[in-house]
Amino acid sequence: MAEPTTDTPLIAARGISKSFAGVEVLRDVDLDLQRGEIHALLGENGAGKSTFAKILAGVHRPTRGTVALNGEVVDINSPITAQKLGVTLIHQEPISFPDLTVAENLVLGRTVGAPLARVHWAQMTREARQLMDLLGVRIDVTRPMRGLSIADQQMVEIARALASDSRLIIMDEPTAPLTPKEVDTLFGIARRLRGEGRTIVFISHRLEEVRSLCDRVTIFRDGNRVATDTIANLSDGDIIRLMIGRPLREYMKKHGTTIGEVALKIEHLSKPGLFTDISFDVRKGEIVGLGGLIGAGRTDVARAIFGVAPASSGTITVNGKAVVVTSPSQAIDLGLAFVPEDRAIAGIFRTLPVEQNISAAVPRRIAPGGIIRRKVEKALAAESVRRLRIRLASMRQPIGELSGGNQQKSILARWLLTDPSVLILDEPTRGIDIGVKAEFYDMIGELAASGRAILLISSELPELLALCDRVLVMSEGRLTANIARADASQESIMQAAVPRSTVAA
Amino acid sequence: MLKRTLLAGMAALGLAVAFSSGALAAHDFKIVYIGKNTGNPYFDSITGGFKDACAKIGCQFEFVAPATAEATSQIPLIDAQVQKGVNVIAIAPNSPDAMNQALDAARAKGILVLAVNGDLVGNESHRDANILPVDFTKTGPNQVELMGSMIGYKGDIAILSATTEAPDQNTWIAAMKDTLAKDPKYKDMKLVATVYGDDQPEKSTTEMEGLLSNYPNLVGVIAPTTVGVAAAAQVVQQRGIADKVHVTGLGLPSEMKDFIKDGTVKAFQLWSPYNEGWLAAYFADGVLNKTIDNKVGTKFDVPTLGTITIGDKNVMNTQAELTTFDASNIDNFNF
Amino acid sequence: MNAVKSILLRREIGIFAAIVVFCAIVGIANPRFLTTDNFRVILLLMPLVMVAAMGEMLVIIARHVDLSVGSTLGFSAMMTALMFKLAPGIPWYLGFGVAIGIGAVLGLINGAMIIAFRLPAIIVTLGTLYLYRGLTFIASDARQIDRQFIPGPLKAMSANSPTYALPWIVIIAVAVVLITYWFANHSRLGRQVYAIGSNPAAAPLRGIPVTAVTLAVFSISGALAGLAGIMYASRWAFVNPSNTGWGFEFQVIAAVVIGGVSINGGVGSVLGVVLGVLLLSCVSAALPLLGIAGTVQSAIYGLVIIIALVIDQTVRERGILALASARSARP
Amino acid sequence: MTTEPIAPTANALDAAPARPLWQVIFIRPVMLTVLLLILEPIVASVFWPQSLDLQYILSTFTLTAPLALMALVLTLVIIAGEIDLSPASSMALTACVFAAVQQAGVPFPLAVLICVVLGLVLGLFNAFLVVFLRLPSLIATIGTLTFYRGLAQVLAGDNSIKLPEWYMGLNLVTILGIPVPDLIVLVAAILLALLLGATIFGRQVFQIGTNEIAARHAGIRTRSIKTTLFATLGVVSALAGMMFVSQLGTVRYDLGLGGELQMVLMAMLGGTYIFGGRGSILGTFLAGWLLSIMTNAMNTASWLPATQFCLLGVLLIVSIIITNFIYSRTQR
Repeated sequence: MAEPTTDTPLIAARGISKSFAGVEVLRDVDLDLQRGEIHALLGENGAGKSTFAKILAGVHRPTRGTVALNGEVVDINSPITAQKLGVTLIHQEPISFPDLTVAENLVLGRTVGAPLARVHWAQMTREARQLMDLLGVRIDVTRPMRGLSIADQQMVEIARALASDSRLIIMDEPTAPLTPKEVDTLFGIARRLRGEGRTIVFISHRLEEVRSLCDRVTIFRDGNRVATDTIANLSDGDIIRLMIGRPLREYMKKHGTTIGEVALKIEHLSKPGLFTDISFDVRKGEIVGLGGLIGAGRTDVARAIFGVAPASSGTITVNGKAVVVTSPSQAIDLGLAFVPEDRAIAGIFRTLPVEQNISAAVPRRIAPGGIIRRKVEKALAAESVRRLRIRLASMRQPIGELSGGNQQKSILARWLLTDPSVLILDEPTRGIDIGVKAEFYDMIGELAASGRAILLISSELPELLALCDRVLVMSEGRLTANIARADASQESIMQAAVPRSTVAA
Repeated sequence: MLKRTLLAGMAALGLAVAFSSGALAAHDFKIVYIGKNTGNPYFDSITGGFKDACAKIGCQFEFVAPATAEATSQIPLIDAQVQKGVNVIAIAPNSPDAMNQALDAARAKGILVLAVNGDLVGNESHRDANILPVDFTKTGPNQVELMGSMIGYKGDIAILSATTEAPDQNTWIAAMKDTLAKDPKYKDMKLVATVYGDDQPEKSTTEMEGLLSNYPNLVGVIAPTTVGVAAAAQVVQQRGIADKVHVTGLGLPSEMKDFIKDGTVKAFQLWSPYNEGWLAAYFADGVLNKTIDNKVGTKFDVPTLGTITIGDKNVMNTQAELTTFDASNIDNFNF
Repeated sequence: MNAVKSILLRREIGIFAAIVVFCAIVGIANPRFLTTDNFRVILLLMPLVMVAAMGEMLVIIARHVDLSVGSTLGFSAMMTALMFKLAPGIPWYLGFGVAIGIGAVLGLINGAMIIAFRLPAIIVTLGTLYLYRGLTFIASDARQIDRQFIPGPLKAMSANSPTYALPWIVIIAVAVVLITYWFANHSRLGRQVYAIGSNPAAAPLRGIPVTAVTLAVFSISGALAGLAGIMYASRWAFVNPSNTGWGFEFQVIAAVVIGGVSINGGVGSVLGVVLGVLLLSCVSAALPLLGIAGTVQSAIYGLVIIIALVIDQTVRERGILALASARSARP
Repeated sequence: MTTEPIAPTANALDAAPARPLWQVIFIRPVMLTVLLLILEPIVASVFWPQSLDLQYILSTFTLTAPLALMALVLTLVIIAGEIDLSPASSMALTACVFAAVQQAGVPFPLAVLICVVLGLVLGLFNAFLVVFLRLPSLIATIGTLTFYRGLAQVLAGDNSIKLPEWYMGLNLVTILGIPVPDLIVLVAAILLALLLGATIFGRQVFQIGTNEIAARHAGIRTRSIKTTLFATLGVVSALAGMMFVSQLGTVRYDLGLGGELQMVLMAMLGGTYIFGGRGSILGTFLAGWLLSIMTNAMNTASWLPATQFCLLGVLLIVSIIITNFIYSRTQR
């Protein structure tokens, strides 16, 4: 390849567009990445930054547009090619091979070596140890990955990226599960790599991190690149405005609601390895937020309450009567509803008609005596579609053909049909576009206003701050804070979210 | 009640077809032989007999067989042949009874049904006649005598048979036991075990190995089944104990040649499967043309075989004796 | 320290214990079971299953399964035998090349269809189980190839006459085991097989050439089945279109699963599979000595497969819990 | 089928346009079977006209009927995202027991009861392995496939067990000229089609097969439904066995040996999606007839049975490929 001159950027992306299932998630993104810079990608969930990163790493291929490396247009058609070109991606959720040792996970997939080349265990282990020492992590590299904490898996992930001497390292929210100490080490290394003239793309939600580490920021919104500038030139206000288009509060108006008696009461709920001694309550008409870092155990608590994965000890009280929930069907009968975090996995029946997706949780209403009454079902579904303004071409088209936002609306519709008294929403606005988000916030408000108790799990601090009457915070499986709306702030929540064990350290 | 409707139906059909079959041109009839399963070398030579006979007689012959010897596997083939309107179905039954209904249906259509090599033991009423290679009552004694001659009428012997069910094998084994018990000539020969190799080479081999370890003083093994005798011979050959343990039984020359040549097996016996086919074809021709009255006691002549007598239960055999194969004559046979 | 390894180790010790206990019981019932004589019998029962099981092990570790090994064995054996019959002059050792080659091709076809159309291996190989069997019939015109067409030296390879310390086919099996051990534990490709089975979704993101590895694994499985095919010709000195390799896949899968190879992929060791094969061979060698009819054999195989599956599941679940609770050291 | 849009017609970002009606109707895997069902007679009429006699077709289908009966229920199991390879074996086992106990003098009604209960037990054991121990059903039922037939062999050895004379010949009883076994399959098909299409149970079977986790979250009792399906298949295998032995008048452990392939084949040919969530009873029903008719043709043509093996194997793979292809195209 031509000898790169210093002024040609390492990466020059031009007109990158990407659509999934006919839904466009990236639109004509142009972006230059210079050698030896740490470049932050900011934006709300679903703004397209992760998709862009994955395109650079060869995980996705762009629908349109080109990527030039050192001024040469390259086709990054697979992760293998990406590695050959010196591009490494640290995934948001660390991926690993649970049955293989940590050391193996570090070297696996290195593109060097013939298929029958010998694996030098001793040498491999030695190198692995060195890397771990470098990162200041104490992990026995000869143990299998299975059972490592998310944080440790993330560190292995980072170590892997360092081991492969890549020219471009993309870190997709690497710090989410890390302790401040680990974050410092990571940043130290990142700076050193920059010193070596390597380029780092850093994706994060935490502005302070971005400020302390990055040289330049690019902000995505709604699949578009809305701004690229040196960090110094942008105030936090600017950044947030750029991220969400308009200042948050505007449309997140809180409906004045009267808060009634306790609808859901949790006492000393525990499940070994996931969460311990969780106690809180949610009142009628109240929106209680549940914040924390990824892997803090928030979703596990929700799953336990709803009976998907029942807790091993502790009591649950619904509308005043103590219950033992062992299955979702039972939870539904008790008047609970749960909109799960991952729509595709736990929510929709992708290939089935929208109407069947909406009516899924109310068999008795659509099929008294076991025989399905098509008219009743149609009516219910049509009503929901109208009420939640679900936009579709036909009630009978597979829900998979709908946009993320409308899929999520359909799931919400499913639960509203059960007329729940307690509604648990797990990251309800993840990966849906900004306009629909606004609608969701309004709906959640209305639901509370109609006297339902709502438990809102969210990683988006602004969301929690704007919507919730109270914010609970979990960290490493424990409840670490219960903050009233008045005292809730991004800082107070983060403070509680960061693992205790390490604050001392 | 059910049965009655069935019978009535068959009677009607029977009449109808009786005429047509009566009206068919002298020797130009279709005969099909349904073997136990494909890939079974034994049937190649029976088929040979059918072919040659039909060539002489002028009838058309076809051989079909299912892929596996599973009990019901021959039924669709029978149905299909009936549907094609063959005149004679000769079959080596995979089960003594599973085919009854299909065969009845065939006979109701005026088709002549012959069991060739192996009979529908206990269900003789479902076929017109049974053609066997030899007089099976003699097989047992002949085998014992051959064994005796090899081991000097002295020592422990065992039997390695096919499946526990196989009707012919069982008649022979019974006869062997009987002979050993009654005839003083064999008083020093002791039958210590009878095992079954399911006509699977692997199983037969492990059973043979089992015999050898269980009965150290074993001097002879009779395997009245082609698969078994080959397996037994191979074990003896590989252990190099041919001088100590003598193997004989009913085998195919093509499979046993090597063992005879290297002395692993001194001699074994078999009838001529070829003649079975030959006889069956001529018998069928005779019956269809009313020259043979298919009744017990009827005598008729068949080229090269001489006079054949229809015995009890319409069973007949080629009137030949078992052939004994040894180094002197093995090369003259190619089946 | 290394929990998964130790679990597996415990697992292998378990199988070994099972073998010892079994042999002891049978030995008491019939002392002749413990003679060197009978040891040879067991030894000669193992090679074919052993060789094929090594291939099946890799396939299952990669979170697939190959039901067509029996038919692959049959087809390659038949083609080799046909070659010997039609071209008697041909050097006998060429048979190995032919059998292995044909096997590899059949395996490759399995892999190709699984990859190309993203089909579950079990259905594809269920189809080819019948397809390859059918081709065997057609190729041989449904005729058995008799022993006089099998070259003498080839037959001699499985002769266990006292003049041989160990029959050749046993030595071949041992060699295959050793090579497989090296391949699975010390070759790059081998480790990639484990990786794919351990987390198929992550494999491509890690730059593991999933397609190539999968094709390789199925080709190896096929090739080894082919090798087992010519070993069959050597052992039984005939090849029959319907008998040869019929139902063989159940023995092989049984051996592998008993050996502690996880059907959920990623876990499994050569040692375990070797013990699995040994256990099965002891069982089938014991039956005649105990005067038990051969008809119980398939029932025993089926039962053993189920038990092994259940153990595998429970052991793994307990193992994961143990690991999950054993959190790694943090500063 | 398609209702007029309720919401203002969606733009690209909200939802892809619905598929045109003709596609919904015609572009579906079962069409492969229909096509073959139309083609076969045409081809046969040229080469093997004898195979086209209606009486012959009806009477030979009685041999396929037991497998077809089980295949119909198997279809539900596959739609629910599982599979069961053991029914043919449990049919053999239950049938052997059925005959054995009657020979031992057990009165007929009791024998039927024993047989059905045994079938239920065998089905529940599969459910235990798959639903509660969470073993992959493909492998688990390969185990029970071997085990159940093995038990039959232990019970009956190589001997065939006779049934009472009067019990024989169900296939010779005809209603409107159609043999009873064929009618049984027809009726079963209609009932199951209704169950699958018109009841909430059928709906939930589809939902489980499409996305089990989502189904569980939606309060659908996935485990009990799957257990029901396996149990039903067990019972039906017992019934199929009783039907089959009435035609044979005798039973041996190898009854329906290798039938699992044909059953899976019927389901696949009928357009049931191997990964669950899609499929139809009609498809399996038609595929059953198609197989029977094709086998007839090949038998009357005296084709080497091996060629039939090849055809079955190829058909299986081809039908899956086509099914997968169509579904991957019609679902976005």
